[in-house]
Amino acid sequence: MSKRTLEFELATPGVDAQGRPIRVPLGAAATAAPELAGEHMLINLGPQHPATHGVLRLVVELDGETVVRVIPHVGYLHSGFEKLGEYRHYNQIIPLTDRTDYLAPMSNNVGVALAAERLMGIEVTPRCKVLRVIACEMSRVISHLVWLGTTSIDLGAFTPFLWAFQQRERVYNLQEMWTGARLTTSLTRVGGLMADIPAGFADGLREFTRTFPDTLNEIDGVLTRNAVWAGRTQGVGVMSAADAINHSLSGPMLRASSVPYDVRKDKPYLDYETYEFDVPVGEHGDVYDRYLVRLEECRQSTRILAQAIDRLPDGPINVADPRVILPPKSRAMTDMEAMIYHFKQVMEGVKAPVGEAYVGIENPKGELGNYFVSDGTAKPVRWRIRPPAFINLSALPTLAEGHLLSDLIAINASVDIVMGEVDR
Amino acid sequence: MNPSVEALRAAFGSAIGRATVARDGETIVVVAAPHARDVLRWLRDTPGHAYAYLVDITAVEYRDRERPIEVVYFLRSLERRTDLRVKIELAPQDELAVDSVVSLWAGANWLEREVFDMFGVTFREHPDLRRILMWETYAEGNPLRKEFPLRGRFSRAEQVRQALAANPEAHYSLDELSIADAYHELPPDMRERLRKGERGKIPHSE
Amino acid sequence: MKHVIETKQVAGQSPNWLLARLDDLVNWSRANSLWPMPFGTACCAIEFMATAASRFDFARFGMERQAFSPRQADVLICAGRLPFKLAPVIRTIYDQMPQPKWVISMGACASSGGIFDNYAMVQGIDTIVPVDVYVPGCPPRPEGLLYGVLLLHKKIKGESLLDRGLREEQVLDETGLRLAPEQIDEISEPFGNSVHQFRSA
Amino acid sequence: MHQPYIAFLLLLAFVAANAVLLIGLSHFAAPRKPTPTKSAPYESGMPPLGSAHERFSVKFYLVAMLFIVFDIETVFLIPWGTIYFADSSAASAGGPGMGFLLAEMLVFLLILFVGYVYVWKRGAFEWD
Repeated sequence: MSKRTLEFELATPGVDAQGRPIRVPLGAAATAAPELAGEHMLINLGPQHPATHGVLRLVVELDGETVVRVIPHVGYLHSGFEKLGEYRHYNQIIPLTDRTDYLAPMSNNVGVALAAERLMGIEVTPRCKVLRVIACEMSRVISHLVWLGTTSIDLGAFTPFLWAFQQRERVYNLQEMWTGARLTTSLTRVGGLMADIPAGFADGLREFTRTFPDTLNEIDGVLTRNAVWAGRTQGVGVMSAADAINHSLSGPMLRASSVPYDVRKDKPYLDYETYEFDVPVGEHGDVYDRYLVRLEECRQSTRILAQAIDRLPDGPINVADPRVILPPKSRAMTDMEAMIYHFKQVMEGVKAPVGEAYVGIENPKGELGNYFVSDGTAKPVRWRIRPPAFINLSALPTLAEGHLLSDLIAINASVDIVMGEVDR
Repeated sequence: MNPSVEALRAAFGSAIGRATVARDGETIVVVAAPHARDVLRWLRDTPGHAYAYLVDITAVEYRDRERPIEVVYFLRSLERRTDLRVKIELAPQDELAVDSVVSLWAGANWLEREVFDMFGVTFREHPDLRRILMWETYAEGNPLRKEFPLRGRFSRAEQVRQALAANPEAHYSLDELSIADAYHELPPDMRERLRKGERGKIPHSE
Repeated sequence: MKHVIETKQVAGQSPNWLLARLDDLVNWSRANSLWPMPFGTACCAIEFMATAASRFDFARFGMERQAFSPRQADVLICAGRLPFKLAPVIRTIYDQMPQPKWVISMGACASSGGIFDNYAMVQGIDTIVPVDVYVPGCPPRPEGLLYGVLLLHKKIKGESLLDRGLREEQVLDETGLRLAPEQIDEISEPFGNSVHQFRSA
Repeated sequence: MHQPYIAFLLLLAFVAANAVLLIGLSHFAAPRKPTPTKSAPYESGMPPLGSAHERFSVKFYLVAMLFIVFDIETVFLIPWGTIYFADSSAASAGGPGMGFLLAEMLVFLLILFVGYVYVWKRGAFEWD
C-alpha cells in the first residue's frame, strides 16, 4: 500500500484525535451569532441525478454548504427479484442475477450457482472451478473500472472514465466471446457452466492481463498524487474499524477501515486459497483509502487472472450427474434415458432437497450472500440476496453528516453502490 | 455443531429451542421471541463468542401456512471465523413483532426496515420503522408474503394511477416534513392534509 | 376519449413550397443536435454509458452533450426498467422538458416490463409517457441504441411545422392516466413465458 | 489612420446585435407551451419542499466581496501589461516613462496587498 505521500490540513471538519469525524454541532452558527445564522434548506439529490450512481435519492438538510442531515430514500429500482425467484426453477434464477448487480454479472451468476450447489450437495469439476474464478475476477475488474470512471467524473476528472471504459470494452469482448452477451451473461448452471471458453479466449485474456496494468498505472499516475483528488478525498467520510464492523460493512468499505476481512481468504470457496494474492487494507478509512484499496484490488485481480489462465486444467466443465446437467444433444436424441432426463429437467427443473443453505462470495461491492430455503420442490421457498451495496449505503448518513455538500458527493461515490442490488 | 449452542443453553436454558445443522454446515439455533434480544446481546458481548459482525437479517415464510414465519439473524465472529444463524419463530396467527436489534448493530437498521416492508414483521423500538423499498403510502400490503399475488392486488391501471396520483407529501417521510414545517415552509394545503391525517389516501377520480 | 397523435407524412406534399425549405432546415437542425436526457435506471444505463464512451460514441450522431436537466434536453432516453415508485419521477421529468421533445424507450424492460412481470414494475413506459422509438434488447447492444437514434432522426425529418398536434403538451387530465384504464390493462397483459409464472410451488 | 475607436465601436455593435438577435429569435420563434408541472422547479424529478429563498450565512457574501476586490485588481493589470510590455515605441512617443509606469502599478498593488493582509489577519479566509 503506497504510504500516503500527500497530507493536507483540512479546511473541512476532518477527523479528531480518536479518528471519529468532527460533527458540526447543529446551529453552531446560531449560538455564535444568532442573527448571522441561515435557515436550513431541504434539497433533493433525487432519483434522476448524475452524481447518485443510479436512482438513489438523498434528501439533504443543508445549513449553507454544510450537510446537517442526510436521509437516503431507496427502492426506486425495486424490481421484486426475491418474489420472482420463488416462481422460478434454480436454473431459471440465474438469468435474474445478471440484472441485480449489473456491473459484475458473472460474479452474481457464480454466487447463485454456488449457493444452489451447496444446497444440493454438488461438487463441480476442477476446470469449472478455475473458469468460475476467472469469471469472478473479470467481474471485479470491470466493476472497479466503472467505479473508477464514474467517481473520477464526480470529482471532476473526465479522462479516467474514457480510459476505464476502453479497458472495459476489452473485457466485454472476452465476455461476449464466452457467453454471447456483453452484460447479461447468465454464465453458470447448477452443476457447471453454460459453455466452455472458446479458442481465442485464453490468449485474449493473457493479452489483457499483460497490458491492463499499464492503464491502471496511468490512472494511478493521474489521480493518486493529484492535489485536487487528494484534497477532496483525504479525511473525508471517515469510518473507524469498530464502526465499520458495527455497520456490517463489507468489501473495500470494510478493508479501507483497516479490517482485514476478505471472504476469499477467510472463508475460501472455489479453491481461492491455492492462488497467491494479497488483500489491500487501508489505514484511515476515508474516501482516499477506498480508492487506493479498489485500485490495488484491480492489480491483484489481474494477478489472479494470470495465474488462473496458466493453471486451467482440461476436462469437462459440467458435473456428470444427468439429473442436474442437461445431457449433450447428441445423446439426448439417440439414448432414451438421456431424453427422459432432458425432458424432466426442462419441464420440472432440478429438484433440491429440503433444507437451507447460505453462501457468501467476495463480490466487488462486498460480501454477496445467496440464501436458499427449499421444501423439496424445484422452486425455492425463499431466495434471499444479502446485498452488500444496500448495507454499505445504510452507513452513508453517519459518514456524510458534518461534511460539505461536495464532500457528500465524494462519499456517496466512494460507497460504490449499484441500485439494482440495493433495491433488488 | 457450533460450540456456542451449549454455552447458550447453559446461559439461557429453556429460551433456546432446537439447534440443527443446515445443509451448508452452519448451525441454526431457534430462540424464543421474548428472549431474543438478550440472547443476541449475550452472543455479541461475551468474549468467548464475540459475534460482533451481523451479516444479514431476513424472514422466511413457508408455503404451508401452519409453519411459523421465521426471522433469521446471520451472525459472524470475525476473529474466530465462525458463523451462527439465530432464528425466531413467529406463529402467523398471533402478532408479528420482534424486538429490534438496532441498538446492538447499527447495520440492522435498514435490514429490519426491509423485513418490515416485505413481510410486515414490526420491530419494537426501531428508531425509524417505515417502508424502505416500496413507497410509504403503498396500499397493496407486504409483497413477499405468500398470499400476496405475484402481480399485485390492484389492476395494472389502478397501480399506475396510484403511483402517479400520490400527493407531494407522500414522497417525503414525516421526519422531513417536520423539518420543513419547523422552517414554516409547508404549503398551507399540504399542512391541512397532514393535519387531517390524509397522507395515505390517494384522491380517487370517480 | 384520448386522442393519440398520428404523425402524418406531410413532407412530400407540403402545400407551400416556401415552408418546405423551412421544414427541412428545422428538422435537420433538430435531428442532428438531439441532447439526450439519460434517464438511466438499470443495466441499460451501463450500455448507454458504453454507447457514450469512446468506442461506440453517439457523439457522432449529434448527441455529444448529455443534458442531465430536463430544461436543456430534447430526447428522454429511458435506459432501464421503471418501477412504479419511479413512475411519477419520469412523468414529472417528461412534463418539465420543453417542446420539441421525444422519448426513446431503451430495452425490453422499459418497453414492455421485460422479465419483471410482477407487482413492482411498470409494464412498459408508454402507459406513462408517450414513446417515439422502442429499442428492443436486454440490454440492446450499443449499435441497437444507435439504430434507434437513427430511426428517431428519420422520424424527426418526417415531421412538419404545419402539424400543430405534434408539439402539443399532453398533460395528465383529472383521471390521472395517460391512456384509458382498459388500454393500460390490455398493454400490461402478461405475454410469452410470463403467462406460466403463476405457480409458486 | 482613422480614429482607432471606430473599430472598437463596430465590434461592440456587432456583439450587441448578435446577442439581441440570438435571444430575440429564440424568444419569439421557439414553441412555448407552459404547463403547471413545467413551471414548477426541477428537483431531480421530485416535488420540491420548501422555498429556495433562504437566509444564508453571511460568509458567502463576504467571500463574494473579497473575490470582486482582488479580481478587479487583476483586470486592471491587463491593460497596464499591454502598454508596459509593448515595444519601446510607446516610451519614445512622448508617453510616460517605463520606470514611472512600473512604480505606479507597484503602488496600486501595494495598497491592495495591505488590504489582503488585513483581511487575512481578521480571519475572513477561515471558511467555517
